[in-house]
Amino acid sequence: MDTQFGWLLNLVCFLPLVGALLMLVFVGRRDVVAIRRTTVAVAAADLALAIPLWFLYRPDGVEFQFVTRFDWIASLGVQVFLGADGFAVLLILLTALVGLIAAISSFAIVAHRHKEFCAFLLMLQTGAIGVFSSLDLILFFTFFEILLVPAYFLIGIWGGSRRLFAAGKFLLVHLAGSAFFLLGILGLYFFNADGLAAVGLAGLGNEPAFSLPQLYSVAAVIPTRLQLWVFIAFFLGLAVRIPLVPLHTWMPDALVEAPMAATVMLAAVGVNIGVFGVVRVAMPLLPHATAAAVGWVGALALIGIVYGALVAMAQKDMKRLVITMIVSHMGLAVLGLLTFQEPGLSGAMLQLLNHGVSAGALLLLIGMVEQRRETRLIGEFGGLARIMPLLATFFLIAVLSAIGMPAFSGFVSRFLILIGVFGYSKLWALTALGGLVIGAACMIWMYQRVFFGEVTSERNEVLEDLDRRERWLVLPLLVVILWIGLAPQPFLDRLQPTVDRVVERMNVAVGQTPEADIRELTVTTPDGDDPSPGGS
Amino acid sequence: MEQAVPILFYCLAVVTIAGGIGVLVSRKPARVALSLLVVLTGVTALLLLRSAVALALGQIIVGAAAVGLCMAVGKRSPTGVSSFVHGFAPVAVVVGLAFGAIVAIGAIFGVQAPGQGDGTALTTVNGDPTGNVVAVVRELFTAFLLPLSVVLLTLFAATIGARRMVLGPAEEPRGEGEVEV
Amino acid sequence: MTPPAGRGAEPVDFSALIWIVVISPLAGAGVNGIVARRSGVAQRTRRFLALVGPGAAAAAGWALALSWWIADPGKTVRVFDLGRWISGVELPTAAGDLMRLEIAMSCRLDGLSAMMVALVVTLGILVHLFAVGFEKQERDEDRSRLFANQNLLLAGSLAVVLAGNLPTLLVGWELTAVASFLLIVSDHRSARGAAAGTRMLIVSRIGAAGLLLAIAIAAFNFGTLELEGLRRALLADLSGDASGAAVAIGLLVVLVGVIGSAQLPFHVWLTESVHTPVSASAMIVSVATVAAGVQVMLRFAFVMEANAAIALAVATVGGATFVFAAMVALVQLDIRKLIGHVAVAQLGLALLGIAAGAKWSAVFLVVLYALCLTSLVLGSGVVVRSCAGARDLRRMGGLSEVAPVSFWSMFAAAVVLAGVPPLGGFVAANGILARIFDAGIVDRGAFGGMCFLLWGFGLLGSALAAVGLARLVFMVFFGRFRGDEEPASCPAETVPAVVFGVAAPALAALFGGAIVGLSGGAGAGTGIEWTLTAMTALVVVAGIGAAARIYVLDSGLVRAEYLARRLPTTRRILLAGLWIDDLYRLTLVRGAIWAAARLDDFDARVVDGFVCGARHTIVGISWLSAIFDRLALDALVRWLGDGFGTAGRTLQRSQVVYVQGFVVVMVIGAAVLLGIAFAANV
Amino acid sequence: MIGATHFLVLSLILLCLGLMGMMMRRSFIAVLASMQLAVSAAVLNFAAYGFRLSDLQGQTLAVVVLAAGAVQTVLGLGLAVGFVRLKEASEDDAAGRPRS
Amino acid sequence: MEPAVSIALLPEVILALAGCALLLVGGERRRTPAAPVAVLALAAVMVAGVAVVVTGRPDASPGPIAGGMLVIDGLATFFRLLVLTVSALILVMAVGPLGRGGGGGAELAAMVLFADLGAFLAASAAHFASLFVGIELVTMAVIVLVACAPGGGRANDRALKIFVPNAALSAVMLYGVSLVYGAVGSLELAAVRLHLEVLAHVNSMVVLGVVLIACGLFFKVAAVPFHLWLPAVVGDAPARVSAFVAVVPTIAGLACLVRLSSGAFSPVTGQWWVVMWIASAAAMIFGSVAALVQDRVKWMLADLWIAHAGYALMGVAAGTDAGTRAVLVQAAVAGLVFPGAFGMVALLESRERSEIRISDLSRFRSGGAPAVVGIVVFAGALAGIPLTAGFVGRWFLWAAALEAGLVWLVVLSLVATVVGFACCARVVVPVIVFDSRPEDASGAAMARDGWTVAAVTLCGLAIVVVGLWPVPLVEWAVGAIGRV
Repeated sequence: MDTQFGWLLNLVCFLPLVGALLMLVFVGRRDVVAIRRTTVAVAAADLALAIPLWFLYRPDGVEFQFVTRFDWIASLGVQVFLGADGFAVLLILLTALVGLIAAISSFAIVAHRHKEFCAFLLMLQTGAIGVFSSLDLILFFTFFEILLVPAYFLIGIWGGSRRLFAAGKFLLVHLAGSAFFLLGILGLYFFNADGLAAVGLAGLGNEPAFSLPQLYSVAAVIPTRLQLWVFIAFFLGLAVRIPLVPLHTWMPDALVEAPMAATVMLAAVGVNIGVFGVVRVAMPLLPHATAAAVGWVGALALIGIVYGALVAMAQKDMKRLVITMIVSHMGLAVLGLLTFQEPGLSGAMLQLLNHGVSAGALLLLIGMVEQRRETRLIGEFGGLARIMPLLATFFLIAVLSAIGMPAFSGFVSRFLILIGVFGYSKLWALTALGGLVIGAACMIWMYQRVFFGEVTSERNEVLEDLDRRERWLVLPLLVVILWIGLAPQPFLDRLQPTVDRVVERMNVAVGQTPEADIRELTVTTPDGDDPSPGGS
Repeated sequence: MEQAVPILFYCLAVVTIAGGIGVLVSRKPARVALSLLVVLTGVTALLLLRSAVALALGQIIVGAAAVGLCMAVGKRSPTGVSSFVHGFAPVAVVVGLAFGAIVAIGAIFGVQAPGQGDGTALTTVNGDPTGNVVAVVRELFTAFLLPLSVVLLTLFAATIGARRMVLGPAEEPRGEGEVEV
Repeated sequence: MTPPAGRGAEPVDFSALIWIVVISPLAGAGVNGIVARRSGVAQRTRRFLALVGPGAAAAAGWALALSWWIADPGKTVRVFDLGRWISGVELPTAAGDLMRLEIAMSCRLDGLSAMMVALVVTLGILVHLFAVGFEKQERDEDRSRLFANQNLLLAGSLAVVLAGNLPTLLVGWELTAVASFLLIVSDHRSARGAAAGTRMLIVSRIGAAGLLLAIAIAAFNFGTLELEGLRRALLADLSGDASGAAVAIGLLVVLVGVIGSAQLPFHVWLTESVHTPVSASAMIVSVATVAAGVQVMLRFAFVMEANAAIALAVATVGGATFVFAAMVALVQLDIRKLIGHVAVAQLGLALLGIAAGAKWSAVFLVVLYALCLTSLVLGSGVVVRSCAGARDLRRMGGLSEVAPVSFWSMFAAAVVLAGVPPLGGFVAANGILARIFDAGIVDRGAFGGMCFLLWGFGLLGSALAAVGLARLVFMVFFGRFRGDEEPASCPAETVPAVVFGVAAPALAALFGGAIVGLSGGAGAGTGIEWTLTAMTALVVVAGIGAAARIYVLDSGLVRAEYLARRLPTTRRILLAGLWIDDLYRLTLVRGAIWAAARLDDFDARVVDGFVCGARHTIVGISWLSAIFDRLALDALVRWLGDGFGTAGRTLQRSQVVYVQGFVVVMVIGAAVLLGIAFAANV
Repeated sequence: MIGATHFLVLSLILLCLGLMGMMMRRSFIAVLASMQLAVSAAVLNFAAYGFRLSDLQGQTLAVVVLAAGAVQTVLGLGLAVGFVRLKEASEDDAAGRPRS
Repeated sequence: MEPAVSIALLPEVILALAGCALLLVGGERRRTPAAPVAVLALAAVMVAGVAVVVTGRPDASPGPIAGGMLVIDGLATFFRLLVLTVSALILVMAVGPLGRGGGGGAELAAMVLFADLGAFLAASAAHFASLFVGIELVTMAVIVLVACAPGGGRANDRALKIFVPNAALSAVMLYGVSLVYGAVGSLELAAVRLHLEVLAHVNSMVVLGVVLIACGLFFKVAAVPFHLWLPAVVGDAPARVSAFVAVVPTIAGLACLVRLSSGAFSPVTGQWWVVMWIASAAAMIFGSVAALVQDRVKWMLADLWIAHAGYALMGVAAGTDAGTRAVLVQAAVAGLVFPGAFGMVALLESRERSEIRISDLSRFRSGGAPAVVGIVVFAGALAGIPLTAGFVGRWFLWAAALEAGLVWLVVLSLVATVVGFACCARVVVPVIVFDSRPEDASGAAMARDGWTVAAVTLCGLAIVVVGLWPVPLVEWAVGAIGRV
């Protein structure tokens, strides 16, 4: 455990929250300029603080870095335990970047209650960064949940016409999922508290019971049956967030109705949390169950890839189309994870970043169009490339990244995922490729209808191209897109420790049955059998 | 005497049950009160049969007071008319019988009460010859002092409360900026 | 993997040259796309900037090719790593070990790539020279974007040509595809161009997916992504018991080549791409297809040599496309579409040659193709401008006086390409046909009887192609002008740059082809071969003659119209391109949209229905319980009220729940709990 | 010999009668009487078991219980009179008064 | 035999004396200058609290006092302080209404004290006599409270809704006590436990007695189907009265259940467990589902309260020390959340308008950000969102139930929680505006009642603090049951 610069991670994590609270207290609600300045200052400071993490992180071991830990609820072994590996660092950076951009972009779209909006946006940022940097399951879960509150309000207060419905659906589906996630945590807790002794290992004593590194170290001896139960619980919680078909239906509603800044934040960062949870929690802790469930989960992911692309094709609303495509993108990421091999895993993790920047850029640009024209319907547009050439170019870059064109970020992850998946299953690879082609067709078709052809509506003739502020808003994302696309190695290096950890765990599961399994343990199985230190 | 106990028991039981049915079906409040009186009398006698003299005394006092109050109030009751045939009667009978049946199944056929007393110990508790009443009273004022005093306190409170209810519930204050609008 | 040989005593710094070759068009694209589009930049500067990239690339390309030819006597294959892209990712392979994915941007310099680089950069600079001069006349502000995209296409093509491993090939291929897409849609107003571009990009997704799959198979089954290593592995595999993996790779790369060279059934992207500015069209037709299609095929020609089935598949596709496209070209009335179909046809012939093993002839044909098509496409631009933008062949005629340079250039190009003996085109076509026929006679095992069919295809196609090309030249330049407005001599005709673009390639093809043809034609000896040669020559000449009879001698096109009237069905079928396009639209496109709409419904109704259904169910239960309360309450009150003798009195419908109802429910509850407790006791 | 079981049966009958009364009588006075019935049942039980066990606790508790019953009765009567007063205060019967 | 009078009874004595004094002082004059009433009652509660702390023995398993009637152990002290806290909060909220005079204020305050006294007895009962008497005193006091509360004729009506079912159920419970007495021959809880442990197998008389007693206590904690009185009374009464009526009897009942579960009836595992399981599941599901479409806020809170009681019963069903601890924590949490939530509702109530609908909550907007934050905090706590006390309470319950193997009960409670989330989301909606204009824009803003606001603020702060830093509460609960 490397505790160096732990304060920095803490600062990055909690600065937005503190900033939001201070702003709520000290800035007048009518002083819009001050509110905006404060928000941008906080978000920018957060980004500025997060950037050093990129350099300070040393990708030389599976140990977490920037660790801080102190007791929270000592009697339960719950700790405030923060730390990051490379994957988390990258996602934190993404969050900080997108957070800043979303904050700035919100100025143009929010018409009322600026203060609350900015505060919620900042809280959302803390929630996301908190999830990425929690090393304690309870802390993880807490951030996992707390994230929903600002999101709910962002959708519900500033959303579109069906915002209440969408916000409610969003909240309830997520909460239902996380209720099961909690069940899984409890299951693990009891194994950790009681089961270890039964397996013959020293009990925890006063050790923190929810510490992820500690749980990793005992993961191999968790009985398979318990693993399966816990996995099902975790899976339900995470599948909602990923979102996997058929639990995805909250997303088109919620994210379409949300105001654009919140959509960007949720689509670029929020949905990553599900897959992050799989990497951080589900796979390393429950290797056997994951290995056992590969078929089912993989099938869902595959269905998601094709299904998301096809459903997206039928959408008439640009935003909804892009958001529906997320199902496809995330399905691909999950598929990559399930290979348990380096290329697939690296690709899947990179896919999250790529998804974040490309979907973020796309949604931002759509937001800019919407702001000018007050509609997002594809049918309303046509020929925008001539009127807004810069927007068209930026949009094209984002589209090309989203469909996995080389030199753009999307390609790297797809490349790695497909290579990995192919080694795992030929059929999967073929199906996934088919889905990708459909998805690409869908995006290109959308681009064609919006940007090419005659300008059909007179109202489109007078649209102005991106102004300076908008240009600089989108540019950072495009730079990242190109950077990842052209030189992915720095990113892959930082992902390597995480990949190694998962591969190591999964090798245990795929390669051999764990010791505990052979002993036919029935420790703290959910049926409540008596704990019996299994013999033989 | 020993032979008389069963006869007495059965007679008293019949009387008590009859009184109970009377409470159940009487139309007029006065008759209800009278039926209750019959029941309480029967119960008192049965208590005496079980050597519970003090309890019987208490029953008499409380019962008399209760019946008296019932009659006193019942005369003024605006809703004194009752009817057996309508309303909840069938439901109540069925539910009551079902409840009784379940309790009976469990209790009557599974009764395994300990002890085999004959009541003598109760009349001369701990060798004290002062009898049941004294014993119970002593018990009441030693071990049961707290419950007793609390019950009496409750009685006091309930009386005041009942008086308040009779007077009518708390009057709303007259305006005076109760709610700042 | 860089072979250690020759590292130390490198006479020329190849890798620097390669860097320049690849980077300069990319830089050109960037400069044109970002800098030159700024409003303050002068037109002159823009034109200069347009030439920088291709110029540098041409210089470096030729330097590279020449130095490879001259300075390196060993003619060894050289591989250069231009930079790591991904490294250190460990991939389990089929063999059970771990392969470290070390993916670099790797360039491979050998005879093929050297020649192709030279060809591509030459065409690139020529087209750009033409474009700068030609577009100068138009004063369109948006040309910098066009130049940028053309530069991008050049870069992509060079990457494909130079690619030393599959990922680089994929990158180049995709870059070419994107650039082609951008070029096709470069007229934003044209809905047709937009549709064509979209279609092109989508089709290219299939190719990219195939290439990606090939990469995956190569990595997983053969543990290498280098072209050389893969070649060895595949050959070893295919020469023994061909494994499914090797055949799959073969089929996939062949698929990529077929898509890239616009063969049946993927030809539509090319024939629909002709609605772009001519320079863009020239880049696509003569550079993109050569790189993304033919070069891929040539790189993997060994697969076809080793596996007859794949070869046969490609040959069939090529032969069929040759005949088909040549036939369609016969009826096309749009000059640009006609040229597009001619291009597709010639590519078909080239593929037929590659598949049949006539590699040399095929390469020769491709070089000629690239040069001639450049000339034809660019020349057609001049012609169309002379006719004030009209592209209908029926409205042309007799333009040789108006546009003499174009006339002679296009005439030369057409002659070469149509296979007039003894020019290059004839030599190449003859070589290919002879090889096929040979194959049929010598080793029937490979193709079997199909050889003769393919040979027949080739012969027929040659005739048709000759007719088509002759028709093009005759209808445009011969006879009298049939349009309404008098044609004006296009100023571009005389601009030196344009001359370069139109005339230079044609001349190069003419003389180069002639030289090679005259010198190389002497190789044949046997009677059969002479017979075959004679037959080829005969059909070509006959075709040209027929075209001359229809179009030259009858400038009014009466005969052509008569033919069209006589064979209306045939004409309609050909004009519709055998309805292949419609077939796509009706099946794939409509099907996809239909499926998408159905799935969307499904998503909204069924999947979402479950989620919302759960919610509705709970809310419903909740309502029911509330309603039950109310109904039960009402019923109770009314029921009791009747018994109470208060019937007729208005009973308040408030939340006064009848208290005794509480007791009933509670006693029932107690009874139930008792019962359950007893049941648990048993 | 009369044992606890006999008393149990009797008390059970009384309890059931009391419960039935509370469930079905619409006269509030009858409800109060039924309540007394049910309390008596428990009192009988206490006495019978006390007799059998020779133990005073049951009886003593029963005395306390009687007092508690008295408390209930007092409250009940207070409520009843309150209703009467209400009735007198307004003849409008529809004011939400339960039909006791 | 222990001496019947002990210094440890000081809190009870204080409450009793203060109650009597209030009754006597306030009895006759209809227009009491009632500010002293509230002050006196509050002072009594405070002094009693001090006395509880001073006399309470935090050490585990002390001997019984007061003639074997009471045992002042950690559990008792915990519940006593909890009840006092709740009472104090509600009294603070009631300072305003009481201070405005009017008849009955003294009775109301006195009944609060008497109910506390009853809860004290019930929470520290070592004997069925004190248990029964204590819990009856709570109910009686609550009945009087409800009957005397403002609200005209409906007050009587509401009182009746508790009175009649209570008469039936307390008779049933008493009958159960008599059966247990007959079966084991003692009324002392410790002795009952010893006897039951000695019994070779649990006979059906014991089962009967236990289940009947459980039914009686279920009535107090409002477990389904014995809950019917609660929404009808709580939903209708003035909010401050509602808060007391909902919270205190339930806490007293829970204290009894915990005491019996971990003490006297611990040998009767199977039947006890089944009964608790069913009651818990029914209460959780019913409460949440019924609350979902409630449009009247107080009814909704009542339904949610039933659900919360159900959650707490989950801990009782677990039957372990962890379960007991969880019940304690949950009781404390609920005791903080609901008075606060009812206090918020009280701010909206007026004489003209006693029925608060969800759309009326939009009036909180007049209170500015603090009111909105308050609603969000309370809704979050009711829903059980992490970082609020609501989550802490449920977390321990889930943990305990899972540890005891009650997986399906936990799953049911998760379902209930999610449904509860929906309710709370509905509550937040009109406050967070979502642009819906309040129906009566001209109508009432929220009342500016400093005392109530203070109490509610206190509750809200406590909720957040407990949510962030539950350690003291948990430690206290752990200490209270002496083990773990």
